[in-house]
Amino acid sequence: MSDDLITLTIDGVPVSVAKGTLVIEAAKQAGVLVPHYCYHPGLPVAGVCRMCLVEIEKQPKLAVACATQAAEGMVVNTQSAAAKSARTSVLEFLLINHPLDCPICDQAGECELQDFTFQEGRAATRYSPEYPKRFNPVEDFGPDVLYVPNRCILCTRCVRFMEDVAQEPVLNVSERGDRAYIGVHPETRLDHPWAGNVVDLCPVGSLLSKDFLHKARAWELDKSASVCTGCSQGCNVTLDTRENVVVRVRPRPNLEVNRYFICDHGRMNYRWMNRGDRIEAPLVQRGGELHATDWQDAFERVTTVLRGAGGRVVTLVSPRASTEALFFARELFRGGALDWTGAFQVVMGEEAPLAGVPDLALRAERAPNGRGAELLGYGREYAAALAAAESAAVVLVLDEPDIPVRTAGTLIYVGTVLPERARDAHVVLPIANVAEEEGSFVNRDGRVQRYAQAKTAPGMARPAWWVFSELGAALGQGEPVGSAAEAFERVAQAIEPLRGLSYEQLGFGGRPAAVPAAV
Amino acid sequence: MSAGAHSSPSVGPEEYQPVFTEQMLEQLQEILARYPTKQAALLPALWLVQRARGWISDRHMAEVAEVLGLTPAYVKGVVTFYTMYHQHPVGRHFVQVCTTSPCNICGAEAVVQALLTATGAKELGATSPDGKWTVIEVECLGACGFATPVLVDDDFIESVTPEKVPEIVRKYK
Amino acid sequence: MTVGVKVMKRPGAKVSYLRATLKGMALTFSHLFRPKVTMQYPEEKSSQDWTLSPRWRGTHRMLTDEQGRAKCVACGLCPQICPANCIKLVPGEDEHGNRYPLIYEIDEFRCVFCGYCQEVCPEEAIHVGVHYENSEFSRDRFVYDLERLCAQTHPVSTLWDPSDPKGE
Amino acid sequence: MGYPHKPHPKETVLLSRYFGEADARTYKGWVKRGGYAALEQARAMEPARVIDIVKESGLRGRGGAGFPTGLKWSFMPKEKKKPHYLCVNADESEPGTFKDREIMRWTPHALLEGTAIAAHAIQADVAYIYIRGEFTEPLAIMEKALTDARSAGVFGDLKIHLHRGAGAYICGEETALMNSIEGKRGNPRIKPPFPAAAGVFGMPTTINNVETLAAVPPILTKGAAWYKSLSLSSPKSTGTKLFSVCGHVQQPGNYEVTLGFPLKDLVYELCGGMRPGRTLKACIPGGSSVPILDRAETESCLLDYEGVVERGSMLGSGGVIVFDDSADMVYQIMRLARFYAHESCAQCTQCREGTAWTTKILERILAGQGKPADLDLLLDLAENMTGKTICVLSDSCAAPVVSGIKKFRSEFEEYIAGRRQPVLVA
Repeated sequence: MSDDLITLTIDGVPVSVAKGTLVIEAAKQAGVLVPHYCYHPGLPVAGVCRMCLVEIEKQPKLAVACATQAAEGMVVNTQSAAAKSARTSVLEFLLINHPLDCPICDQAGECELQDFTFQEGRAATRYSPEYPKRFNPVEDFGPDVLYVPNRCILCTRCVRFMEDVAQEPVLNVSERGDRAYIGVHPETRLDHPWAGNVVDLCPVGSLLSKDFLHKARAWELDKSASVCTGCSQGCNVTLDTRENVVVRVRPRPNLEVNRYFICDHGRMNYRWMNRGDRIEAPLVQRGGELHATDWQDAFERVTTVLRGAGGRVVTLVSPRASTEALFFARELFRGGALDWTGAFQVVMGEEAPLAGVPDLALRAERAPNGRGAELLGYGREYAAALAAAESAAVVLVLDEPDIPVRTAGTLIYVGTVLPERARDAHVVLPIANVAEEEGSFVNRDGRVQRYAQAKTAPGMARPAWWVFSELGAALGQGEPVGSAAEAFERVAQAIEPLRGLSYEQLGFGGRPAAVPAAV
Repeated sequence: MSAGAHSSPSVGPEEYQPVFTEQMLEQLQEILARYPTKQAALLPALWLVQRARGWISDRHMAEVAEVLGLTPAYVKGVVTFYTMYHQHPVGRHFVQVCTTSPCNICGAEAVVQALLTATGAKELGATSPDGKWTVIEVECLGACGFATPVLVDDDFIESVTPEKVPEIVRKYK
Repeated sequence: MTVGVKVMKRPGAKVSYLRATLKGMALTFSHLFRPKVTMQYPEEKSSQDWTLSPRWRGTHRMLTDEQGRAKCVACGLCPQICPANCIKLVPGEDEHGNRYPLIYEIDEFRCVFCGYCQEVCPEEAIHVGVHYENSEFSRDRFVYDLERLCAQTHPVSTLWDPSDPKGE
Repeated sequence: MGYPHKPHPKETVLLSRYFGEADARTYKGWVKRGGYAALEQARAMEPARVIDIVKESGLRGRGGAGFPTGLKWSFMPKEKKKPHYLCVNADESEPGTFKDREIMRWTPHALLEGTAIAAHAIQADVAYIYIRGEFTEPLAIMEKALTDARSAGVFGDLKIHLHRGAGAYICGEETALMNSIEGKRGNPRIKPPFPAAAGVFGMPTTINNVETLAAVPPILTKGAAWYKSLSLSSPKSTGTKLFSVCGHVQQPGNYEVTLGFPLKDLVYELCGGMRPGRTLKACIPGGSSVPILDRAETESCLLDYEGVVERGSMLGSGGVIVFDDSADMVYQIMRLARFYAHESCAQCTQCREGTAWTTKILERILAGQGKPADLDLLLDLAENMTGKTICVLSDSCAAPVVSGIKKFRSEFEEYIAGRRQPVLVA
C-alpha cells in the first residue's frame, strides 16, 4: 500500500483513502451517505449546516464529517445515538422555519430536506403552531432563477458557487440570526451564464428554475444520461423526460469534463428535441412531390442512385450528428472512383468560461461533434463544398435544415425536419435526434462520450447510423449494424485514434481518444 | 429588525452624488494603505459613507463596491450584517439605548420610554416628526456598570436615568 | 335394459284443490300484515334502518375554497398513487404565481374507488363521495373534469378506518 | 462608580492603577509613569525569550477562554516565511463586561505597549486593534494615543492600526474578528486551520484580548516570578484581573483583584453589597454566556479559572452580573436569550434557529401561556445547541437557560401555572 493512503473505519467498514480526504467523502467510499446540506464536492467547505455530525472515537465532541480530514486509524460512527440525535435536532431546527408546502414545491421528490427528514427526522415538530414562521416574499433573482426565501435553509451553496466558482459574487447572505436570507443587490441580477447551477445546487426548493417551474413532479421524470449539444465542450448531462417530452437538462457529474456544472445555454438547449414538425416517414419524389413510403422502397431508391453515381459526390453533415452516423455516411462513398467531399459547418457564438473551473467554458464553437467530424475526414471548407455541390452527381445532406444547397445532381436529404430547400430532394429519410438515439460524440479535447436514448423517435424515424449502415449493406458493403454498440465497434476498428476503445469501456464517463486536443 | 426590508429606498440616479470625491478618496487611500487587500477597507469605507450621508443606500453600496473592486451584493451582505450601518435614513440624532440584561435590571426600559416621550419619536426605530430623533434599543453597549448607557450619535452618555433624559434631549436640540 | 319408472297413483276425479288453494291464499294474505322491508327507491333513498356504509366510496368531488376555486394545488400525488391510473393532471400557474390544476380529470369508469387519492391529498381537496347514482346517457360523460368535480354537491366520505371503525 | 476612584484596600491595582488620571492618557504622562520601558526591554530580547517569560508568568487570556498566552504565542511559526499579524480583540461586547473599555479610556498606552511587545514576540509586522463600533470614546482616545506614540517613534517598524467594528457581538470571536478585519461578514470560521497557521489574510495570526496585552508590560518589568506570585488559590491562575461588576450592587464598576479572590468579598465589600433591604439572589460570574450561580454558590466561589468551574460556571471575561431578590430571573434569561438570537451570525443551524426558538418559548412563558412541557423542551433545545456549532455562541445562549431552569425552576413554573402576573403580551 502506498504511503499516501490511510485506513480508517466508518460504521465498521474499513476504507483506505488518500491523505487529506474528508470524512464525508471517505464515508461515501464505505457506502455510507452522511446526511448533509451545505457540503458539496464542487464547492469550498463551509461547515455551517451542522447536519453531517458524526461521532469519532476519542474525540470529545461530535465532528462535522464535511470539515474533518480522515486520519489513520480513525473510527467513525455515523449511526451512534449521539450523532443521530444531533442530526434529528438539526432537522427539527431547519423545519421550524421551513414551510411544509411540498405539494407545490418543485423540489418535492428530489429534496434533501424531505429525504433526510423521512430518514431520520422527528415525526412531529415541537415548534408551536402559534409561533409565526419566517416569511419573505418570493424574489426574482435573474433570467431563470426564482428565490423562495421561506424554504431557504441557508446552506449558502448558491452564495459559494457564485463567489468561488463563478467568481462573480452577486448573491450574499443578508441580515443575520433567524432573519437571514439570501440577498442580491437591487441593481444587479443573477444573470451570469452559469447561474443556473445554483438551482441544481440548492438542496431544497428555495432556488427554482423559472423554465421548469410547475412543469413536472420529480417522480414523474425519466432520466437518461446524455451529452450536451450546446457546444464543443461536451458537458455530461441528464435529460429528464416526462411522457416522452424532454422537460429539463441537468448536469451529470464528470470530473474530467464539467465537474458538477453546465452553463445556462446548455441547460436551455433542449426545446428543439421536442419539435412537433418532424419527418415521420421516408419520402420519395414522385410527380414533383414528396410522397411517404416505407424504408424498403426508400432504400431501393437511394441505392439505385448511388450505384449509378460517378464523379463528384458531396456530403454535407451536421456537427451535431453522432460519430457513428458520420462514419457510416462516409463509408457509403468509400472505394470506387468517386470524388468524395465531406464538409461541416460550425455555428459560432460567445465564449463564456466558468472562472473557478479550469478548462470549462461555454465554447464559441457550438458543435458537439465537430472534432468527431474532423477525425472522420470531414472538412471545414464549407463554402467550397457548397460550390462543389452545384455540379456534383450526388449530394447527401445530413440534418442541416438551414443550408443553402443547390445542385444539378441528385439530392438525398437525411434529417429530422424537412426544410423548404429539401422539397425537391430525390429521397428524404427521417432520422432520430440526439434525445431519441444512442451514439457518441468526440468533444474538443478528443474525449469520446456516449449518450443514451431519452425518448422515442416519432413515426418511422430511426437513428442515422442505422439508416446509413442499412444503405451500406444494401450496396454490398457488409452486414448492417443492429445497435449503437456494434456501430461504435465498427468505427473504432476503422479509425486510428479510436482504436481499442469499446462502447462498454466508454461507460457514461467517456474516454479520451488518442488525438491531440483542439487548440 | 424588519425581515422584509430587502431593498432600501434608493436615491434616483439623477440626484445621486458620489461620496468618494477628491477629499474622500484621499481618506480612502489612507485607509487602503493599512491593509494588504482592498476588501479589508470595506468597513472603514462604509463608515466614511455613513458619516458623509447619514445612512448607506443601495446606491452608496454600489459605489463603495466599485471603488473597492467588490460587487454591490457583497457589500450589501456586509452592511446588513453589522447593525450600526443604517440602511434607511435616520433622524439627525440617532439614539441607541442599551436594554440588555444588566441594564435592564437597572431600569433601562424606563429610560427608553422617557427618551421616546422626550424626543417625540413615539416608536422604537421611527423618526420623530421633526426629523430630529430616532431612538432604538440595542443589545449591550459595553458599559454595564454605568447603567443605563445611551449613545447619542457619537457621544457616549453613562448612567442615564429617566430623570436625566429631558436635559439630554434639550442639549441636542 | 329396461328403465324402472315410478308410476304415481293419482286420486282421480274426487280430489279437490280448494283446500290447498285456500292455504296458499292465507299465507299470501298474511303477508299483508307483516312489516314492510322493501325500501321505495327512488322515491325513498334512505331510512332509519338503512344508510350508506361508512366504508362507501362513490364518485369524486373536488372541494373548493371560499372563492369557489378548487383547493387542488396540482401536487401530483393522486395521479401517482392511483392504482387504476385514472387521474389526469396538468399543472399550471395562475396570475398570482400559485400552482393550480390546468387540467384535472378522473375517469370514473376506470376508477376502482380505493380512496387513495383522498387519503394522499395534502390539501384535502379531492374526496370520494357518499353518492351512488351515476347514470349518464353517454360513456364520455364519465370522465369528470375539474368543473364537474367542483360542481358536485353530494356529501363526501371521511374515509373509514378499520382500526378506528367509529371514526374517533 | 465614577473616576477618579480610590482603589479599595483589597484591590491589587496593576492595570487600573492610573484609571481616572487624565495625564496617563498622554504619551508624555505615560512615559513619566514608567511607560514604554518594558517595550524597550523586550526589544532587546530575542522574541523566544519574551514568549518564555510570558509563559513562565502563567498569564492566561483574559478574553474568556483563559488560554495560556505564552503558549498561544509559541504556536506562531518560529521561522518567518510569511507576514505575521497580531490582532487585538477590543470588541468587548459580552453583556456584563466593560473592563477593556476602561483600559482603553484611561491607559491607552498600556495597551499599545503590550501590543508592541506581543508583536515583537510573535514577529508580527502589523497589528490591528479591533475596537467595537459602539466604543466611540475609547476609539478617539486610542486614535490620539496611537498618533502620539507613533510620532514619538516607539513602534519602530511595527505598524499598528485601529479597526472600528460596526455592531456585531460575534466579532469578539477570534475568527469572526479576522473576517471582519478582512472586510467580510463577521462569521466565525471553521477550525482548523487555526489562526496561528492561517489567520487574518490567510497569514499566521495571534489574537489577544486587551486586558491580556495590557498585563504584559508589568510582567516584563517586574519579572515572571513576581507575576506568578500574584495568586491566592490555584497556581494555574496567576496575576490580577479586572472584574466588571454590574447589576444590583451599590457600587458597580471595575475592580482589580488578584486571581483567587473570593467572589463574596468582591460583591459585598468592594462593591458595597446589595441595595438596602435586598439580598443576593443570583450572580453570573463571567459575562452573560456562562452559567448562573445561585446565592450559595456565589458566596463560596473563588475568582480564578478553576474556582469558578468548581462552582459550575466559568470565569469567562470577568463580567460579574449581580441579581438581587427583586430580579425576575425568567425575564432576565429571556433578555439574554434575545440578545443571542439578535447576535447569531446565521451560519450554523442550531444557533440561527435555536436561539430564536428559545427566545420565543421564554417570551411565551412570560406571557403566561407557557406549557409544563416547555421547560423540558428548553432543556432539550439547549442540549442540542451545545457543542455542535462552529463557535460557542449557541452554547452561550444555552448556558444561562440550563442553569436558570435548574436553579430557579420554581419561577418558571409560577409563570406556567399562572401564579405570576404575565409581564409580556403574547
